[in-house]
Amino acid sequence: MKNPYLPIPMVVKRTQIETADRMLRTLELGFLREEDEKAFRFVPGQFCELSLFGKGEAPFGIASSPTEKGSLKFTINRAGVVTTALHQITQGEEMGIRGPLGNSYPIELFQGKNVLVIGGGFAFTTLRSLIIYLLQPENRSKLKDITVIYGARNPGLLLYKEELADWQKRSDMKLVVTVDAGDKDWKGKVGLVPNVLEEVGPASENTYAVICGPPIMIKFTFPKLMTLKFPNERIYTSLEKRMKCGIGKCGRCNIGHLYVCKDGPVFSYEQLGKLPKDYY
Amino acid sequence: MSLKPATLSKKEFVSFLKQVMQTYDVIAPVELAEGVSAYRKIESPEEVSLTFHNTQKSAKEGFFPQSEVMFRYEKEGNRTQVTSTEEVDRPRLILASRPCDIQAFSLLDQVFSAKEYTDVYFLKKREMTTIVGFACNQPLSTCFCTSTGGGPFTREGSDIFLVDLGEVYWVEFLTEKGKALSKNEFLREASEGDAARAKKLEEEALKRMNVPVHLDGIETKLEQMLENPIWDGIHEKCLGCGACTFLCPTCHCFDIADEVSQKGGQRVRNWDTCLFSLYSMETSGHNPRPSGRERTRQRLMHKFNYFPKNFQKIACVGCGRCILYCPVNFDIRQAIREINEK
Amino acid sequence: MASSQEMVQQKIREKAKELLAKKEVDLVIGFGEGSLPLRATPIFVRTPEEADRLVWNSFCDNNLATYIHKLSRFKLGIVAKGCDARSIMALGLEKRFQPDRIVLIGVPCQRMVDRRKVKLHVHRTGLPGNVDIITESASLPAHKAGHPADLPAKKAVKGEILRAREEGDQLIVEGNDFSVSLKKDDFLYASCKACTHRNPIKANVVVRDRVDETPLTDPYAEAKEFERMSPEERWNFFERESSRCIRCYACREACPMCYCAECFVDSSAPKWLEKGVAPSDLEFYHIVRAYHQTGRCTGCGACERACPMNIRLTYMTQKLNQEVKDLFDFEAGTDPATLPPMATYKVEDKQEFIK
Amino acid sequence: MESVKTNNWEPKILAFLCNWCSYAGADLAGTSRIQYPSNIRVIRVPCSGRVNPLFIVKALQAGVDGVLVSGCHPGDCHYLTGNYVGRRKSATLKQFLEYLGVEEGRVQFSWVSAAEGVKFSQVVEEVTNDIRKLGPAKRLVKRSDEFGVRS
Repeated sequence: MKNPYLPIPMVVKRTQIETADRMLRTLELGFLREEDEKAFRFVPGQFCELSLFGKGEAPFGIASSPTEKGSLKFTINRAGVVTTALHQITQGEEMGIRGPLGNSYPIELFQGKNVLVIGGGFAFTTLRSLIIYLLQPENRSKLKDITVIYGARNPGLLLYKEELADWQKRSDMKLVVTVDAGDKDWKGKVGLVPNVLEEVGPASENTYAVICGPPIMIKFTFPKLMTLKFPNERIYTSLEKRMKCGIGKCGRCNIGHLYVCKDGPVFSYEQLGKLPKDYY
Repeated sequence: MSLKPATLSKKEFVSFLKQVMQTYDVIAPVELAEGVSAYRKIESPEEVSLTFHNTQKSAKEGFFPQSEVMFRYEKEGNRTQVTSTEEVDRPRLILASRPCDIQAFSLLDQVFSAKEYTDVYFLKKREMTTIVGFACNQPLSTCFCTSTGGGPFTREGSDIFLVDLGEVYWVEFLTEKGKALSKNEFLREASEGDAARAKKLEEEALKRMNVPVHLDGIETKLEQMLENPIWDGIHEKCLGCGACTFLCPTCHCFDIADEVSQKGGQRVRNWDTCLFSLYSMETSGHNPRPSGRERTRQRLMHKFNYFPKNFQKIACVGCGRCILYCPVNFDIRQAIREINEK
Repeated sequence: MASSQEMVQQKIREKAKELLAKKEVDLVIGFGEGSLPLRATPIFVRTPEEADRLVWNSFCDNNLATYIHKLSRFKLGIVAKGCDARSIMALGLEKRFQPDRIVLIGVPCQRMVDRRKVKLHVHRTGLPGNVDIITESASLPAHKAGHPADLPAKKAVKGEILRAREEGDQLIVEGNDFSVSLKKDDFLYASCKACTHRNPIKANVVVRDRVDETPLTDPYAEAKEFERMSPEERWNFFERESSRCIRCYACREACPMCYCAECFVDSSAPKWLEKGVAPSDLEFYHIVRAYHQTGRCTGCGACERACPMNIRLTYMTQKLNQEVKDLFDFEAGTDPATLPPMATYKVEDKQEFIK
Repeated sequence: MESVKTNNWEPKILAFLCNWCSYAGADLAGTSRIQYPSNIRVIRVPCSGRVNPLFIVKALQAGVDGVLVSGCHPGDCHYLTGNYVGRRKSATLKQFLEYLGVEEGRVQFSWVSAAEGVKFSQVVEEVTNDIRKLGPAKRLVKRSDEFGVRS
């Protein structure tokens, strides 16, 4: 019997502060044991419990793509006890992870379709994983258009600036980055994600939409997707809930009879529509 | 091939148990204070007290203790040595668990062994444990196990089954695990008369279970009731303590926390309950279940709708503990009635 | 002939109807018929018609003031015994509600029956069919904690209590195979016996004549009894009682004075204690929970009554009440004008204990 | 085992010292080269009134053998009344802990001004001696291996 509560030992390979407010920090973790690395197979959208001995565990979406071998990336918003400690951990220190946990984005459904990715704030983590995965040549060839709309409150709060710059230059995808309020150096778009979506107006035919962001963004973006005639079964989102075990035992992350940790975190709006409105 | 039932004289109970304890760690009802009992690993047979209607804390503690170390860790420089505590080295025996609690074990099995992930802490104990069921000669008026698929003399799930016949216990061996105990030298062959007495007690006990609680179709009924105004009223007197859920044999929610000691520490899981606001509170301060209304609803929906959806059985075994010990007399039977009447 | 209690019940209903009909309150919190013998249950009455569900008997043992916190946005009518009224006044001093938004339907209290004492009395002779097997060959732990030693010792009845009713000063308790009449006074809560404020203070309306407030025991009887033990015995007692704690926090939730937005046990930073059942954590919880009531506890006993594990708690709070009375001449919830003692000071406060 | 330990045992005492008086008093004792036992570990607090009784109980649980709370003399509080309010907490907590069976002397209180380096050393001396007599704290102390039901 495998013990799903025992963390896999990892080492911090690199750390990076992502945002101007220093609240978001990306950890790049490497495996300490080769067998763990071999066994660790994941798909974008899955998450891990990051485990710090003496502090506890907290769940984070995997921000790196399965195509980026050798390490895993997690971006951590400093909020509570565990996340504060994760902001203090330094390169070379050891820690643990449990995972990969949960389901993933329905990548197999995307074959031959357009993909629209809408992200807001620091919920962009697993979307980074998804985008990089989809852009890998072998995967890219199976897809039609890729459109990414990403918004943050201000330019300083945008994540993954290197990747954004890279994607901006690519011809095989369309990236629209927007901020709620620009600053003197900001040359890009200013506007809220729902409005930018309307402006970009991607076709809903043959398109899957993946949307992750703060509840307020989701609340206003969803109706716009409706206006654009996206059917519920082709809109996916990733939910967040307080979690502990990550494997559907400890109870707290349920929405109706489903557990966000085990049956999610990715749900289609069709699924959510059938569940109790207990998730916001 | 089933073994013949035996009897055990109460005068020899202590000697019987001493012999059992040579092989097994025994977890048995212990009276913690007068009228208050719970299952504890015993050090001597004298600790056992079988004079309860039902214990306050349920026998689930035998597999799922209120606090349980999952692993210990020790830090040496940059390295951390982790030692899991999942292994169970000695066979265990849960003595005198009421049939309701035993029925609950089978529900907990579903959760902890659910296919994707196995909860080794629960399952290893479960595998290593022999269960001695204990018939309820005198079900209480708050008992409704016959409405939840059980009964005061239900043998299902027991490896051995005891009936209190007054001077002696009637002992049935139901499984291979149970038969291992049949060689205990203090067991005597049962007589026809003993069998008749056990049968009579069973009939009498069943007769006492005369107030059914209607649970047929409750899952479907609740399906449409998430936003029903019924929840505004049902929760109102609930104080939001965890007494009902902590005493409940089927409740199984837990929290995981690290406890630090000087050299290292341990990762521990502790029972938790959906009735605490902290249970679903997110770090941001946002709580998807902000008030007693949502939390009480969660408790009842989980028992009677969500759990059956996942495991085809309701998560209630009719033991009546939540009714007996609620500080404000929240009666789950009344809640069920109200739901049915909607 | 209607008993005095029935008349009280009638008056409570009338008053509740009137308050609701005139819309002077949005709801009345009172007691309804319990689903179990020896019990009443809190109910929330919103229409005059529903007011007939209100009952009054010697099982109305909850302190209803604890519901104020989640209902303070409404105009409330509250059926209040002496202790409930004290809690409400104490909460008023702590500004937990707008003074003009609570109407007290005061009930001078006849003292409440401790259902556990009644049950234990019945239980003590053992259950038919489940005859005690152990006590003959070995004895239970010498000191059986959990209940005061002042129970009537006579052997009475067996089995489960199915019905209970009051007749004057008697309590008629019945099961399938027994019916017994008990003297109510022998089965009262210790906190009720010690109570010196049975008449609700500052009630807007009082539904029965004043009762004589002479207590049946010393007002600090439990504390004094406890203090007769040696420090070692006292600690052992405390340790044993705390060890049964299951961290359900029924004591905290039942207490009207426990309303911190974040209780110290729930704080994660700093984490004052672990969430498990390690004995020292349980002891830590019980010391701080009780101590936090210093100068605020009204001695209602709600904490102890709520405990599903029968942990004795009021011997602790009673001691704190005694300290506060001795040192600061204060009794919580009896004086609407004086600040709680821990929120103020006097220059001449005792300080011999300070080096 | 216990007695062997007791031979080399030195009490660990946690002292909550008011920043404005006792802490400076301790400083003065130090700069004046007045000797006092090294058994105390100091936590500087803004006022003796800041000492939440919870801190004291927590300290005992964490395994200190004694606690000293020291603040300004009556009338000298930097915040005018903090020490008066603290005094009430101290009085009630001390009695309560002793009532529950915590040994008298485990938790002590003093007034020490910034000018009283000598008094500070005397207080620490006395408190240390008292606690040494009491022996290692056992009640309420969380053992590092403690878990579940204490047998």
